[in-house]
Amino acid sequence: LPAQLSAKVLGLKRLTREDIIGWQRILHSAGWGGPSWPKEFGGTGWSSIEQHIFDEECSLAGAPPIISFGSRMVGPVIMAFGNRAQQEHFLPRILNGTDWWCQGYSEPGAGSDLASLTTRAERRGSVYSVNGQKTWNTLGHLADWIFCLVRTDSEARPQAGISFLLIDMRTPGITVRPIPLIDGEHEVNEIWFDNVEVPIANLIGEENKGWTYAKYLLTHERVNIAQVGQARRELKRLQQLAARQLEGGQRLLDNVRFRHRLAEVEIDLMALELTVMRVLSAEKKRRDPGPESSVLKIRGSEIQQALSELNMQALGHYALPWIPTALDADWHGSPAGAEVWAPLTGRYFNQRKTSIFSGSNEIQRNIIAQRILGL
Amino acid sequence: LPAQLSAKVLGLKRLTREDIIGWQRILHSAGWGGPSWPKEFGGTGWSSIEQHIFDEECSLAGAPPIISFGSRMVGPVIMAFGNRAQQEHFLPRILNGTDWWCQGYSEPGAGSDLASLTTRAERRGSVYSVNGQKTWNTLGHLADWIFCLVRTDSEARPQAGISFLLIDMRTPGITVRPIPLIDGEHEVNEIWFDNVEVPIANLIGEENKGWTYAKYLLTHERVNIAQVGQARRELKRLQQLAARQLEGGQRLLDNVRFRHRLAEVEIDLMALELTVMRVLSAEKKRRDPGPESSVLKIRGSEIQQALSELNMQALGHYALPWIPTALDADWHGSPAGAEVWAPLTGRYFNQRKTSIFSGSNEIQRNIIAQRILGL
Amino acid sequence: MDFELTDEQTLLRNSLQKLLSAEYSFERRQAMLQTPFGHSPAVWKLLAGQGVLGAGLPEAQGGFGGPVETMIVMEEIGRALVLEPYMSSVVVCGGLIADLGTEAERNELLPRIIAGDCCAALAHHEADARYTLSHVKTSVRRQPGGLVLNGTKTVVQDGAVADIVIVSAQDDEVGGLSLLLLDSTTPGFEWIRYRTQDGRSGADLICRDVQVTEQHVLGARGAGLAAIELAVDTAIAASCAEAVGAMDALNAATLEHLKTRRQFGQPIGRFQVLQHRMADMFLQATQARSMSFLATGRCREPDRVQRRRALSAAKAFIGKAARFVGQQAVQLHGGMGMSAQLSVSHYFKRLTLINATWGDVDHHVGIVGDLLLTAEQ
Amino acid sequence: MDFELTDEQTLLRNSLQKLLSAEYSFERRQAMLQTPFGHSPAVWKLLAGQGVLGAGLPEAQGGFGGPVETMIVMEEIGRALVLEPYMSSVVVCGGLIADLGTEAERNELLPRIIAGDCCAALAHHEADARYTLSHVKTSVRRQPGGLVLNGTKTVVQDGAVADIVIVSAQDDEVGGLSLLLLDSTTPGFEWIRYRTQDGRSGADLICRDVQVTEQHVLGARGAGLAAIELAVDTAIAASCAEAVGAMDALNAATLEHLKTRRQFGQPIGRFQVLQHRMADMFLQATQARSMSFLATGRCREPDRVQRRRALSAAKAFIGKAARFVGQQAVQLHGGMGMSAQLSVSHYFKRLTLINATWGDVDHHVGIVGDLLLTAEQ
Repeated sequence: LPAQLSAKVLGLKRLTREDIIGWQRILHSAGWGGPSWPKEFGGTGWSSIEQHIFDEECSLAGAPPIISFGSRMVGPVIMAFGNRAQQEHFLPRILNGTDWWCQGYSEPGAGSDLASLTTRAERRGSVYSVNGQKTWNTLGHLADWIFCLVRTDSEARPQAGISFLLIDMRTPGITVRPIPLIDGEHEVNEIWFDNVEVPIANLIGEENKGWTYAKYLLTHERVNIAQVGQARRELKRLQQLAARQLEGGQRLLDNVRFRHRLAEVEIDLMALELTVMRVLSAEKKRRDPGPESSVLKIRGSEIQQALSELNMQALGHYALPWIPTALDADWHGSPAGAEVWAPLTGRYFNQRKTSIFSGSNEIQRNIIAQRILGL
Repeated sequence: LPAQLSAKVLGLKRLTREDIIGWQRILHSAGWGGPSWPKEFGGTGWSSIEQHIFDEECSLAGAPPIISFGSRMVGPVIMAFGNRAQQEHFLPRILNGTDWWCQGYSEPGAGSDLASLTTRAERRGSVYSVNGQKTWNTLGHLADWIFCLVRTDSEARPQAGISFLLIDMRTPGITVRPIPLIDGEHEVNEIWFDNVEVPIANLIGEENKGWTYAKYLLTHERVNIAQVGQARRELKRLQQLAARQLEGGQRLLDNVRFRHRLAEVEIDLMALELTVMRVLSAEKKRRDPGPESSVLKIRGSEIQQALSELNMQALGHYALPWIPTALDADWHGSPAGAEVWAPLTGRYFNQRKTSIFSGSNEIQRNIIAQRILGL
Repeated sequence: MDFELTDEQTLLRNSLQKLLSAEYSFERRQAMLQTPFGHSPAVWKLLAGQGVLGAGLPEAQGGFGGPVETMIVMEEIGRALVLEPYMSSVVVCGGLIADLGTEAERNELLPRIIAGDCCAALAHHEADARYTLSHVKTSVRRQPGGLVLNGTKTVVQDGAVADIVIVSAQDDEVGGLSLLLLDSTTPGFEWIRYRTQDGRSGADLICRDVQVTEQHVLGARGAGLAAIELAVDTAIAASCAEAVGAMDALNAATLEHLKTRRQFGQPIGRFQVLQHRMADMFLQATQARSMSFLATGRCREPDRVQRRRALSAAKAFIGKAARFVGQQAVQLHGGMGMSAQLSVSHYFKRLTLINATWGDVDHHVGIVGDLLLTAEQ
Repeated sequence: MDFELTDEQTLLRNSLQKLLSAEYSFERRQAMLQTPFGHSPAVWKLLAGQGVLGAGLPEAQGGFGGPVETMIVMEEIGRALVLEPYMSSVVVCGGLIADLGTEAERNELLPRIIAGDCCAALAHHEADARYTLSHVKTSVRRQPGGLVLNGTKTVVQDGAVADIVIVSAQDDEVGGLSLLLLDSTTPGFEWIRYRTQDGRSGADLICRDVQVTEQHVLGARGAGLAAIELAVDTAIAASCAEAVGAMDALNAATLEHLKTRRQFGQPIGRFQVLQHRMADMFLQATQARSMSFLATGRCREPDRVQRRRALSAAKAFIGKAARFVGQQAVQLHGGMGMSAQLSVSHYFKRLTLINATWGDVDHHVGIVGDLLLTAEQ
């Protein structure tokens, strides 16, 4: 892990495509390109607990995020449901950083209620012709490929007519337009498909079975969802900040009320960490932790949000200035010190997404009530 | 207000029937027997704001509670829907403390969903024969009369077949059995009706229109529901307690975290007090504050609960002992000081009822969402 | 306390609402966010034209009304998310000049402020003070031929668009704080101007051997802290009103979203969990409005303890309410709440920044708690 | 940390569950609440008969296992709301005697405790200490012919049924605290016995010129505070397990209520707001269980800072969780939650009292916060 790169990550600076791809290449050359993949597909073959430890260490050391859409999402789907040709073509390219994947699920009319999606793919000889609009697409402007849920049968009941398609982002007819976000950064997009031709070979599994694959994917991703390593990192930042920020000349850390807030979030994080370990430990037996992942998603997002809020709160008036250039790695401008504090308020705003995306916390509580508690 | 009586109230001692009736007699002889009643029925004719100030002053001074089932509940119903004979008979007896009223609404199968009640009254000549069971009846063991919702038409849709009956508690066939409560005190009862004969003259208004009268009553009672005076009293107790309780030799009041808790509840109470005043001020124009009373009910109960919890928390280990005799007015036993702290844990347990009774806070939030917000 | 507005006050509210809905739609505001500092001289002149910039200032210099009028204006500013430096120019600096200025100073400056010809800002906060008003290291010292000012002020709100600035400094000669009323182009000033997260402006102000004279001192030398405290309390009341206006608008937008957005075959407002959430947002906003009345009614209260308790309680309560309403409005909007193209994220950002200004929730809860010690002794 | 139980541990759990469901039903327990102090010698003997009273105590004296076994037993005690003085007798005093006692003391007392022939209690807290363990004013002083003990101990848990008592006192001669192991009938003791809110017993103990000798001192003189801290941490871990058992049972009862209680024509568990509330109760209990494992795993940790952080974090987290689960279980049961005839109110009361014992949430959050200062320096 290059020191310059980890400094960017720990400093909450903007990362370039090269930063992230570069890290994937480094991991790949060390044999760690697929920490969650079985050995037969070029992965490490690690147990869940080993993966968890690896993820935590990476986070704490300031490694860039892995492009999870490839490694943790479409990768496992291709392994489970793709054909031999798809596996041989796509999987190595994910491992070695050749292909950056993004996800085409949400639509303007289909957010939490994904099954009501309307982007359609019509079969025309050896291709599907895809038309429609996807939204809340993360980092698609950097991506080489997109995996999409598309409607291939509009007669069937909502879940039954959906297929899982892999689409090259360079195909003519695709338009990517940024959605300006609350923190002023470019992270998500709208994507239009206008008669986009996709070879039938890029269909995963069977036509109209896409919902099954998507559901598999939703429950496959679970432990990393708690983002414990990242939270540890933010807690450390917060403690350092509280020791440095002054309040009428006194350290903020010496403010009893603020220290209570620090302690509360630290305790919550301990409880989450241990619960992750318990889920992983149970997984040794059962393999599928199932709906407990909702517990991890809810608490993980709430703790991330609490931490980002406290980091902002620690700034006092410095929460106000918006200095987007200070998010660049090499910035040393004025006001002095902004390279440290400038990212924090934007991060607070940005982290509100964690309770909305990947199944809102309301949906997660529905899942707990219905699937675990049987209500 | 006799000093001995206010000392009992402020000390959270057990009150006797005589304490409460006696206070009503004192008020009556001062012309204040019906602070919320119009002059034509012997009340004070006060505006809502005057009533509110009177209630607050009474609470702060340590006056016993008014028997609200008579004064604030059945009284207004009799005024609005009773006939002349009922008004002339019952209303003066409420004012002068002759009749203690209680309420017969809830049933084992009908709590929040009151309209599903099954106690039935069948007409037999000049009487109704009442059969069924009421529950969560407050202080019925002290009462002379009970007002009941009973089913007089089992064919109609649930709300349409209900009548409003006044029943003398001494009528044969009535059995009152205490429900032992969480704090060990006797406050609520189950009441059985076994062929209880009630003169038709005791029907309020028209048969099968009882639901309308009950709804009128539910929205009539509103400002006092916030219990602001009582909360002020408990806040004062809490401040005194925090200044007296020691923590490793230091005053609990000097504990920054505890002081923050005190301040938070004080601020919440200020907001509630001002909101009560705003509702009352708007009432001058509109007369009916309507669903805003749900806001007062929710916040009033939450603040009462927070105060009772902090009073208990202030005790530390003294929250543990259960010394029911220390709730008697003349008790001076051991452990020393128990006359001060012994009531507080029981009160915390008891106050959990405030978010359940009189329309649970969940029902109140439904009302806000539906009636105010139109959801 | 009276909760009813007079006819004149209702007229002020209505005409301002009308002006802003005509001239300051969300789309117009989006365009203004593209300007360097959000401030639009045209809008500013429009407000001046309606007389709005005189609210709360003395009639002798063309102002009118008092704290209630300020509350009315600020509530509409909050509702329309107006980016203009009203708070700094009119409420804080206008108020300080009205309170402390000589007849000559008032006659010179207030009419210009009221006419929208001059924007003012207060440079008081410093890096290590956080919300402690008394913590000032900037100093003004005697030197041959006058006084010299040195120090660094941080996060001067609306500082990037200010024509004049009031700087607080430790006055070594007399003890205590003095306030200096200076032109923003005074030699020795270095301004570090920036945008704030909500699209307004701020600045750090570095003062290096700034030559001033006693003529520049606003009010009595050494008496600046009490004046700042009073000005900040006026600002807190105004902030509370702004937050109430913003919450009102945000709740209305969220309610509309709940009624129109459909998922799983029905409006999402049919889900009980969202109903209760919305009920709580309403409940918070209702009480916040009560507390805004309290802050307005008490912000000029001479009894310092009463004023302190009321203003800190109001700021703390409204801070909590604004946090809850803001976060939940974003949550209930789902992904759309994260988009800069809808107003909801802008309201959320503004409410967040109001919270971080003039003392946050913990700061003011702490003050109310500390007053218990005083009361108790 | 291992989250899996061994086969022996699973057997312990199962046999204890079986015993308690057969012999300690809610109805039986209701009858025991009518006895003066909740303690039933018959039940106590039954537990002894199954060997349960030896959990966590040394094998040499007939005990078995360690903190995990204590956790298993306490969780079942919580689940069945057992009123017996297990915590005081076995966990706290049994543990202190095992840690500090001489071979002779251990051989004399532990077999009696394990056989259920002797109940013990710890008299440590004092009126003005709150949760500060070091605040002890009771003193033991040298006098001709031995030592003399004076002072008042308050809220001695299970004190009304104790046969022996361990009293802590400032030892003026050597400095620091000493622990005295005494018969509860020792001359000079005045016991003020009472019920506790949860149906167990407590007592204040007034010591007036109690004549003792150095033979009565448990462990080294002056070394009592560290021993008390370790014993209290063991007790905290046991409390956490008890709370987890109680929350588990309470959540199960509430879930059952949601599924069976009908209002408005459907089970109330169909209402989304109640579903989410129940989901949060489950979520809290799930995490509380994780923290109970942590407390159990760390309660004998020699590194004081690590132990302190883990145990205080667990107690604080479980205290919050227990408060939420308890209050909401009552709320979701409606009026029935207020009735003493259903188990829900009894679980709520017990959870409330666990919270007030061995330090409440604020106390332990404060400790975790203070450790940040140490870590940081």
